[in-house]
Amino acid sequence: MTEPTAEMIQETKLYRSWGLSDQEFQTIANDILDRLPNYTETGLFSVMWSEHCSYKNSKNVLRKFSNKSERVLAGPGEDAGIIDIGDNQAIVFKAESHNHPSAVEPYQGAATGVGGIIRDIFSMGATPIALLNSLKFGDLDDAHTKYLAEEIVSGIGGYGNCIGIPTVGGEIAFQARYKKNPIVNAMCVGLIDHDDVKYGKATGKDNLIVYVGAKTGRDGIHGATFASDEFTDSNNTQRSAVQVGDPFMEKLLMDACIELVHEHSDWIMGIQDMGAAGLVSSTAEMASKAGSGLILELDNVPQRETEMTPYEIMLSESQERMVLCIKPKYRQEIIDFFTDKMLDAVVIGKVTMDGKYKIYQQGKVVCDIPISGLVDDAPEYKHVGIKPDRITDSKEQFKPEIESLEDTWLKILGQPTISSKEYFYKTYDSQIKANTVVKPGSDASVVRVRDTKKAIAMTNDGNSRMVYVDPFIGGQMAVVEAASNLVASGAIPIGITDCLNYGNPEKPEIFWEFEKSVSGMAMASRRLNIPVVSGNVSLYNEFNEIAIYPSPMIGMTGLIEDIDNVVTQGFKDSGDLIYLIGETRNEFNGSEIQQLQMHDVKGSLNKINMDQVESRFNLILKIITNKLINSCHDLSEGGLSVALSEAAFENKLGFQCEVNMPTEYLFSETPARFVVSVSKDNQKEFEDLIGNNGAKIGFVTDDNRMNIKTIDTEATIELDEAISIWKGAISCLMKKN
Amino acid sequence: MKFAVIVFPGSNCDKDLYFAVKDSIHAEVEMIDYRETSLDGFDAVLIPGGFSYGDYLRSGAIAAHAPIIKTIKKMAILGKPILGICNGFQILTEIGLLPGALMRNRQNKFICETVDLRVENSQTIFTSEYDYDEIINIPVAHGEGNYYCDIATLKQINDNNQIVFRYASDINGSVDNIAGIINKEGNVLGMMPHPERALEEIIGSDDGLKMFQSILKSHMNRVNL
Amino acid sequence: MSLVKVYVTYKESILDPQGEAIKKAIHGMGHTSINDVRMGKYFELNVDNNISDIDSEINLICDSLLANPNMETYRYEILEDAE
Amino acid sequence: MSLVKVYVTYKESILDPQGEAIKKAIHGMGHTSINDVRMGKYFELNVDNNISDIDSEINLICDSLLANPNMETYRYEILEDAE
Ligand SMILES: Nc1ncnc2c1ncn2[C@@H]1O[C@H](COP(=O)(O)OP(=O)(O)O)[C@@H](O)[C@H]1O
Ligand SMILES: [Mg+2]
Repeated sequence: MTEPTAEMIQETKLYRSWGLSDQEFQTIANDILDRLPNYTETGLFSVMWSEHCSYKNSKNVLRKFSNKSERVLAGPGEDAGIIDIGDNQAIVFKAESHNHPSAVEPYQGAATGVGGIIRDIFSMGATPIALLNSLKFGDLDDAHTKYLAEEIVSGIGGYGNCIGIPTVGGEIAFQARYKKNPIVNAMCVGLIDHDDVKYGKATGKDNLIVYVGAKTGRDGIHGATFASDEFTDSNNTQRSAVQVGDPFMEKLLMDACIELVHEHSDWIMGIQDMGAAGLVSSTAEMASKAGSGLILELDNVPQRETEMTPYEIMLSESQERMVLCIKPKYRQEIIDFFTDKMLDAVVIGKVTMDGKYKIYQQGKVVCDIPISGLVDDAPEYKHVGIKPDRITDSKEQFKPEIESLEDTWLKILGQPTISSKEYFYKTYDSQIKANTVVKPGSDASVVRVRDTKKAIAMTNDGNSRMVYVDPFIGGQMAVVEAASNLVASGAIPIGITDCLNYGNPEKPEIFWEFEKSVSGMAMASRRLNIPVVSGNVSLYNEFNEIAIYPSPMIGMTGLIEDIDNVVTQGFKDSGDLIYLIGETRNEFNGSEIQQLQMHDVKGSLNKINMDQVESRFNLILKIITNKLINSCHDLSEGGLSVALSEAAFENKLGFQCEVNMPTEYLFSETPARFVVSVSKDNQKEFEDLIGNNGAKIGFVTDDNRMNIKTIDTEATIELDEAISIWKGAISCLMKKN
Repeated sequence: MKFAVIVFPGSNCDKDLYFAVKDSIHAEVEMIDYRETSLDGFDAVLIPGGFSYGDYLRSGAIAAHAPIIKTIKKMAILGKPILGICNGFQILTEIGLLPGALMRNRQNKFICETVDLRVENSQTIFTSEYDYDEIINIPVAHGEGNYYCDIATLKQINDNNQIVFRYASDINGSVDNIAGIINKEGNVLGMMPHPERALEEIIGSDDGLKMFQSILKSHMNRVNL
Repeated sequence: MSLVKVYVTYKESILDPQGEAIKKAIHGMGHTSINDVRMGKYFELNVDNNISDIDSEINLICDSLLANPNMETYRYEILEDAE
Repeated sequence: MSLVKVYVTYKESILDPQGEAIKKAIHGMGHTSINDVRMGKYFELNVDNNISDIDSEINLICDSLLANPNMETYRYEILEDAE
């Protein structure tokens, strides 16, 4: 095949099918190059200027986030954000979406998503210590959805288990809009000493560019553009962007890179993973950060297939590959170092000072463009949002109908979004490395830092129903809910990574959802002093023009200074007193019970009093550090009825409670509330501390019953029955034909 | 007493096992590369869990051809204690030091949870500190832990008291709920559960401690003879 | 009763990590005349004879379940009246 | 160059968990005339022609690596001079 000439590209507007607009093409030709780009160059611009790489549609909105705090060592712009945890140690974390690939090939799509996010962490020199994931599927009554769920979960487990990083937590939700466009977000957390941090920079004239890892094939070409495209029934042909993950290769690569950074830091100037848009994005960004230029020799790039064109080599998204910038005098040492670890390392280029990106194949120049044009001159679009019709200002709340509290309670416990996710997370190795203190199943997952008293708590959260009914407050709630999870486990929230999953931003209503919810998240995170240090945007999540719910995912990390203070959600001893902290209000819009009874969510949300939220978090942390409570659980979907039940399930202890509120309030989803249990010995001290911020509502029992009395009714359900409904719901749906 | 932890490409519980020996019984321990051919000076061999060679093809199948394997077999003949955990157990069956094979879990899924194990034989050098019939709490994490052997082999290992651990209830379809077996000579133990992940209450259980203590104690007894 | 044998392999251009690892192991064992190894899946399906259009049914099952057309190809053979 | 195709399956007497899972999925899709599914592995090896006794070499590779005789059986076919 001969490639079209520059003129033909201009004439046939071939670039359009790669996602470049006429305007963008003209900018490249007239302003950046002063000539027409050739085939390869057009390809490079089209991926580097895709939404996935350039954030051209979202940059403007992302500026709302604050990325500063006294702990932040590195924020957005690097592979991952870095946050100080004291003692010269830091955590490095980031989340990434792999929605589109997972829709097409669920096992490999999810697996390579995990592989990609792990590379982002170890490319900074950090040792990955935990993985989390946030999954959103269609309703489980559909065979294709079950297939997607089953395969996506096994892909995540398959990769994480093999590479040996514990998968310690996450979230899973179900909603019809995700049926053909599942959400697959993976997060990785790593640990590093301050001095070991490595940045992805290609600095210093004549330093060498080294390629390490798997060979390059034609897989995933234009994956980045693909991720910025929407699905329809008819564009199945786009689907060549499937990559197969090789976790074994990644394990070798990870161990080698970490050892290199630890033992031979002086050999290398920079290190970067090859993610979306493969070789071009990694090398161009390394040069851009250093303000340097690059010469690449494509003949040296290890290739798995024959006769690959420069376009294919540069754009391939073959997995498990890294780029290093090294000092020439260590060339042989580095090659030998990797060979010993069963990995190929090859010099493919060198650093220049002219700011040019020059690529050669068989002695011919195939690309000669300014790096800045490719990386920094990508356009930025400011879209204007329009409020969707469904958004209302009316303060009217949905009113649940509860004929039998027993029935409603059990029904809620059996809803897939509420019920135990054990069916899925049991297939993840959550304990490898023997550091997992709190495993999946509590509010936050907790991993200790070996040889210290410290532990890191982490969670993934984002209730997209709330964001759908009210993007701004829903966005705030996502941050508040994630922080509540951490606080409930005894951790001080210290940082956020996010995945922002939305529909097509060129549609004004979608853009409005995007902008408003980011504003809400930014406001809450600023207010609570939890900086956003990394993240990822996934737009165009639509199928046949129907967008998913706006689905931001907050990945939050927290620090526990003393591991002895870790608290879990389950009641511990019969006789302990139960308190509800925080006021419950008439708030049912966007709730589980609204979904259950209306089969839809609507209405607006009440304003959140952030001062109150903040002081409540401080209070909880104080009662935990003063060792006054035996358990703590935050209230989220399903409200008090679900929180009490989950606290009961962990150690099979029942309760007897009486609340001074109407029955339906048991299902209210007012944010930032907590259920705690306190032993009688601590009652006085505890009550003095909480003052009127909470109230005693009952006590823990061991008679296999859960009993609640409200101002209008009383209900008792058998603990065993409730557990079996809650635990069995998902497996039952998955197994049903 | 000096332990060797064998590291294959793709082993991923090697460090856990290393720390386990160091922190629980404070014995000497070294990581040994799969390309080594000598284990001189070592008193015991530990084969860790993980995914050697990605577990591609079949778990343990490719590791069975690594250079260190010949040496491990020699150590077995010399009567040195050899403990294979999870992938280590799979490798021990692949190289024929233990009978049977480990198939995909019956439910066709990876499974990670802390399970009840019954100690069926407390007279081995690996389990002397446990009581017979004791129930212990140990994590499992495997996709191919479904122990299989034919009827004749099953009878043999039963008759010789070679079944050391059983799951208290069926978790993966293993024949007779077998979780761990020992060779006839009593020095090679393979088990799917991970005692090295059960050494501290803070991470869920310390029921694995006695295993490492048993190995040390048996060694001391032999040395002192 | 018919026996249907289905063979599923990755498309040529797709990475086959298992095949690579097996090849290396085979070379390590000294069999260097084996140049290339690809690994695939093999299925045996027992099918009732009352089925009307066996080919279309098998194709459907392959396309939607046994193989992912985005990265795999398959072929099958039908042995009629296998025991 | 010869192409060797190797098929590895569980022994008859052994329950095949993957085959079972696939059978359930097939039934779930409504194809109830599929009675039984077994899943195995399929390998394609490219072999140099300079090899002296191809059968004994392939048998050796199968016995010691590709199949585990405790639970699996294998068979193979040789296609000579496959390009
Ligand atoms: N995809 C997943 N992977 C691992 N663990 C999960 C996953 N989804 C949910 N979990 C675990 O299940 C528990 C309940 O999750 P969730 O209902 O989202 O909690 P919360 O409402 O407190 O945020 C948590 O411990 C969480 O980590
Ligand atoms: Mg919670």
